[in-house]
Amino acid sequence: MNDDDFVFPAVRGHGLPHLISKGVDPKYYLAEHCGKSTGSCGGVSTYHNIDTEHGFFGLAGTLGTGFPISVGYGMTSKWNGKQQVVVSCFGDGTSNRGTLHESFLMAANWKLPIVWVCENNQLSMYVPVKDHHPVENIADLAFGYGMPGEVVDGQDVVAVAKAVDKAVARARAGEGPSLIECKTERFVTHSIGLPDRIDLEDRTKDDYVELKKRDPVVLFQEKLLKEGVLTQKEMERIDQEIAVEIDAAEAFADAGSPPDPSVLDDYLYAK
Amino acid sequence: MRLKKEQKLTLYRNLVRTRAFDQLFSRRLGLGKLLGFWHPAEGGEAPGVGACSF
Amino acid sequence: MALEIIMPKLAMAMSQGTILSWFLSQGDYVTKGQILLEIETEKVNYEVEADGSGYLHIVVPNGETVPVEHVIAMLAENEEDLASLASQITAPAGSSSATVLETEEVVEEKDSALQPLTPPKGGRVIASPLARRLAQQYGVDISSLAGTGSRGQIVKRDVEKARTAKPANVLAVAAFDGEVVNGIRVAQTIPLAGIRKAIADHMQQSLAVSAQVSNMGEVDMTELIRLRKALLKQEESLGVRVTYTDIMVYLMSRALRYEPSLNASVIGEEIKVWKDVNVSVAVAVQGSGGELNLMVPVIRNADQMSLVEISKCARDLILRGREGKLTTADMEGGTVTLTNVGGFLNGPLTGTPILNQPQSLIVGIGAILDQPRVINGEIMVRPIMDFSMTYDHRAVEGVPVARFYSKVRELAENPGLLIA
Amino acid sequence: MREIQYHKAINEAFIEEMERDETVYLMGESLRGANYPHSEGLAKRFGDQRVLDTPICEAAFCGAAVASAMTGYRPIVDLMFIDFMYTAADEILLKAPQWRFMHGGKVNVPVVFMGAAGGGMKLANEHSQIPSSIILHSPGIKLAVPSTPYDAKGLMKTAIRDNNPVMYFWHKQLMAVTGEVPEEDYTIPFGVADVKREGTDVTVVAYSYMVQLALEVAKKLEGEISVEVVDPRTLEPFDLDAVLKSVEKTNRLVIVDEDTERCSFASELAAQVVDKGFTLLDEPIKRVCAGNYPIPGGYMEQHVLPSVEKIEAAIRSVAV
Repeated sequence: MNDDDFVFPAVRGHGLPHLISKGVDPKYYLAEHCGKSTGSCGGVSTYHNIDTEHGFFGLAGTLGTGFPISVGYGMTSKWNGKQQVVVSCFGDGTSNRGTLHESFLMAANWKLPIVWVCENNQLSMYVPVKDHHPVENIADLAFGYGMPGEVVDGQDVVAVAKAVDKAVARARAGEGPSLIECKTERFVTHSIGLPDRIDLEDRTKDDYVELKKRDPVVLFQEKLLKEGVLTQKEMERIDQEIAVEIDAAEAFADAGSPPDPSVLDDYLYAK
Repeated sequence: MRLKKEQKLTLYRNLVRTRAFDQLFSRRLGLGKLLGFWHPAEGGEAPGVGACSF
Repeated sequence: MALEIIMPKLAMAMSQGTILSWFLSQGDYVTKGQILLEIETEKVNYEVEADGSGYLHIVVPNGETVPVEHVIAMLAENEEDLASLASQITAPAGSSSATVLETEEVVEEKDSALQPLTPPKGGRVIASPLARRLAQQYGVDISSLAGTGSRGQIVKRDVEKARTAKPANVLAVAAFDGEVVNGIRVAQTIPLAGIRKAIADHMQQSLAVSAQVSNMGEVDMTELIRLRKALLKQEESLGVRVTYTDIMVYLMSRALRYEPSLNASVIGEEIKVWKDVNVSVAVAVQGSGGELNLMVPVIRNADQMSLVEISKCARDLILRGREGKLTTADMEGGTVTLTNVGGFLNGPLTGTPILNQPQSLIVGIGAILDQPRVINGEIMVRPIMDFSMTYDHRAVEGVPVARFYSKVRELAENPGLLIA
Repeated sequence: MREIQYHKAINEAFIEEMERDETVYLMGESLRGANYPHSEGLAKRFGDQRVLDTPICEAAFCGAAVASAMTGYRPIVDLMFIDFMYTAADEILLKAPQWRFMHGGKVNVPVVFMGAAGGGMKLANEHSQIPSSIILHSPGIKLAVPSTPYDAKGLMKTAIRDNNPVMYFWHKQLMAVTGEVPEEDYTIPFGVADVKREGTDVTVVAYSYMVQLALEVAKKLEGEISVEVVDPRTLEPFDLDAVLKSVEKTNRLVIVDEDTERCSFASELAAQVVDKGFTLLDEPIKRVCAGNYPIPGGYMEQHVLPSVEKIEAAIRSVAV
């Protein structure tokens, strides 16, 4: 994807996987989440985030906000000749929203360059996917709107990358939207401080052992080590690099202070 | 689409950075050093990283 | 200097308030606008805000009831002031500085003499916000108006009507179109006629015909204050509230027995020493145009009257004086005069009262004020009242006046002698 | 000066602004076929990309408009009947007004939402509302409420040029009303009231179609009660000074608001005047609003909506 391609992230990790990969610096989001004026939204939002240079025009806490917004991004990229593509990601829970259907309809109807990516971790808070979706694959929705739909292994980052790359090319060629469903997992509780429960039962240690067998980071690490793409030393260097970045991000966030209340008037209306 | 070595390392770095930052936010919320809620991505990073790395 | 926080006077009728609960504690730093405490009055609970910042020194704790304007807390500028405040043995409320002791009574008399009719008892005055603002602006008393608004409320036109009926004494802000005399704007013109003229002539004439000499003295009122307090307790049975003017009329009438020569007048070529002791009491009365006029009704044969009789007679005369119902008979036959300007004072003031012709003696009494005095070699705080006298040296000698003055002091300091 | 109809004035505003700025476009249901005359001829003149007929997906196309506005375009979303805005409440009341604020002012959302508002045509509850209070209760979106062709054109041009979300109510009863509209380009600034009729006894604040009713009553009471009619033209931003200036003269205020009375704009204005203009008042402030009912159809509507009789009664009650 290019810098100016649009992305609307899924809610888990508040979009960190998508935004870090798209080049957005996470330290500003840490500062924002700490209420500091140095935060990406000036410290007035607790959890919103924005970086227009990287095609990221913000996210919202209302699940399903991304569908209509992505239609808007698609309309813009269809008109302004920059051939931007929109990657719009959402979880299996969010796919329940009515706005999905209205947006899939408009996108397909107007052949908008949107790649809908459903990250199906099979859990909507405590509700297993079989209790909130009638069929096995959410990707089947695609056929109703005349767009290609595909299921991929969401724990295999390469498989996802390849599928999305194909869909992006399709969209950029003006052939309209596609839907990719990634079967993935949620290793921890829905929200820090809540029990990690499925329906009525809390997940047990054994459940975690089973889950961790398909840890995407470990799977990919072993694969790259086996292929010789990655060496132990390279791995440690990367980890060390990241540790430094984490400390710098924390220092940046902690150094900031809350904004001056006068910003509320600056931000409410544009001149 | 054949991934070149450099692209694979990019995917790997993004995966590990995501995991590290996601755990940082989780840890800080537990310590009361983060406002609001935190919905961890742990275990589900690959779709986002895969979709937005290239 | 610490900032005083007082018991606010919230409603007209509020005389005291109870401290419900302090929201802060001794020594807390308070910022302007912060809510300090909640008080309870007859009608309402009310939160009192700090109108300044500083360190809180609580004077009146929770649960206590104190009169309005009573100091309930202080805001010290800094910790040292706070410490000094806290260490001071808080003197009984209101007696530490040289405050005007007991003048409430004197003031009260002034009240009765001058206060305009208090608003009619009964319900609140219902007026629109606009009417209230204009009434205040024009100086119109809305409590006497009838409302013609949709809900019976007093409205703008009611105030405007009341305003035009009364001569407009609103200060003209724009160019002054009124009268200007030798460059000075005239506020009001009062003809030197009628009662005003009579008083003016009398004063001038008095100085012209008599040899007036004035002496300034004072009386220690400690005993008389105690006496009066006792009499006030008996107000029901006595049927009247005795004032200091009444007591001084009584005292003067008794003192004159010892110095009858003062009770005299020069008539033509003769000095008439009067048998009757008729005390004229000077009363300031509000005229129709708002000006103050001097009326001097007479208490006849005060020396034969008891204190209560004098008091009742004085009340009657003053009331009728205020209502303009004094007859000429009420005003005639005075042999000596007493004038009391104490009620208008908040400090010592001696003066040279002008004789009330053809009388030869006039006594002027002032405010009763705490003053330091040497008593048996020791400095004591004593309630002192100014006592000025003017006499007509044509008819009266200085020595008898001095003896009269000493007798008045002696009787004042030992009221018991009055009944001995 | 020429006289044109209210909806034609809106149509002219679209043409002028779409000529002036090619990022301006119209989106809504049945705009090309022109369900309403104000979108007539636009498709033929400006082509497919600037007059879009959408599926019946208000949430989607209102949300899309927010994103489109953030990324370089200036959409005008025609909801047809403003009553349908509830199907896109999240997008219209939360997302559009709050996106800029919640993202630190880093992006603007120049979008105009519009729709037919107001009753009086026996169309019942879902085609007769004028939900001004709900819009006013969502800080971050402005609200224009024109009562004449001249105001309709001037306010629509300003709305399109404004870099913030604007809600624009046009009243069904005013569609065919004619009025003077100059040929040359003009705009009307938001937040500037217009005294539609001078008077000295009672101030009547009214907006949209209610201005016409207020003027009718004022004319009827001429010679008996001198009524001043103040038309705020926009409710956010609101020209409170103009109201206070008028009340300072008359000392009496009647507010006519076709929205439901409870928590209405009229109630908000009354509170503001009592706070800021307390000592100007000789009489209680009267509100003439729609009763606290759904707007009925059939012949029952007149019992709920404001009427000239109710306005006259309110004026008389304070002009005692």
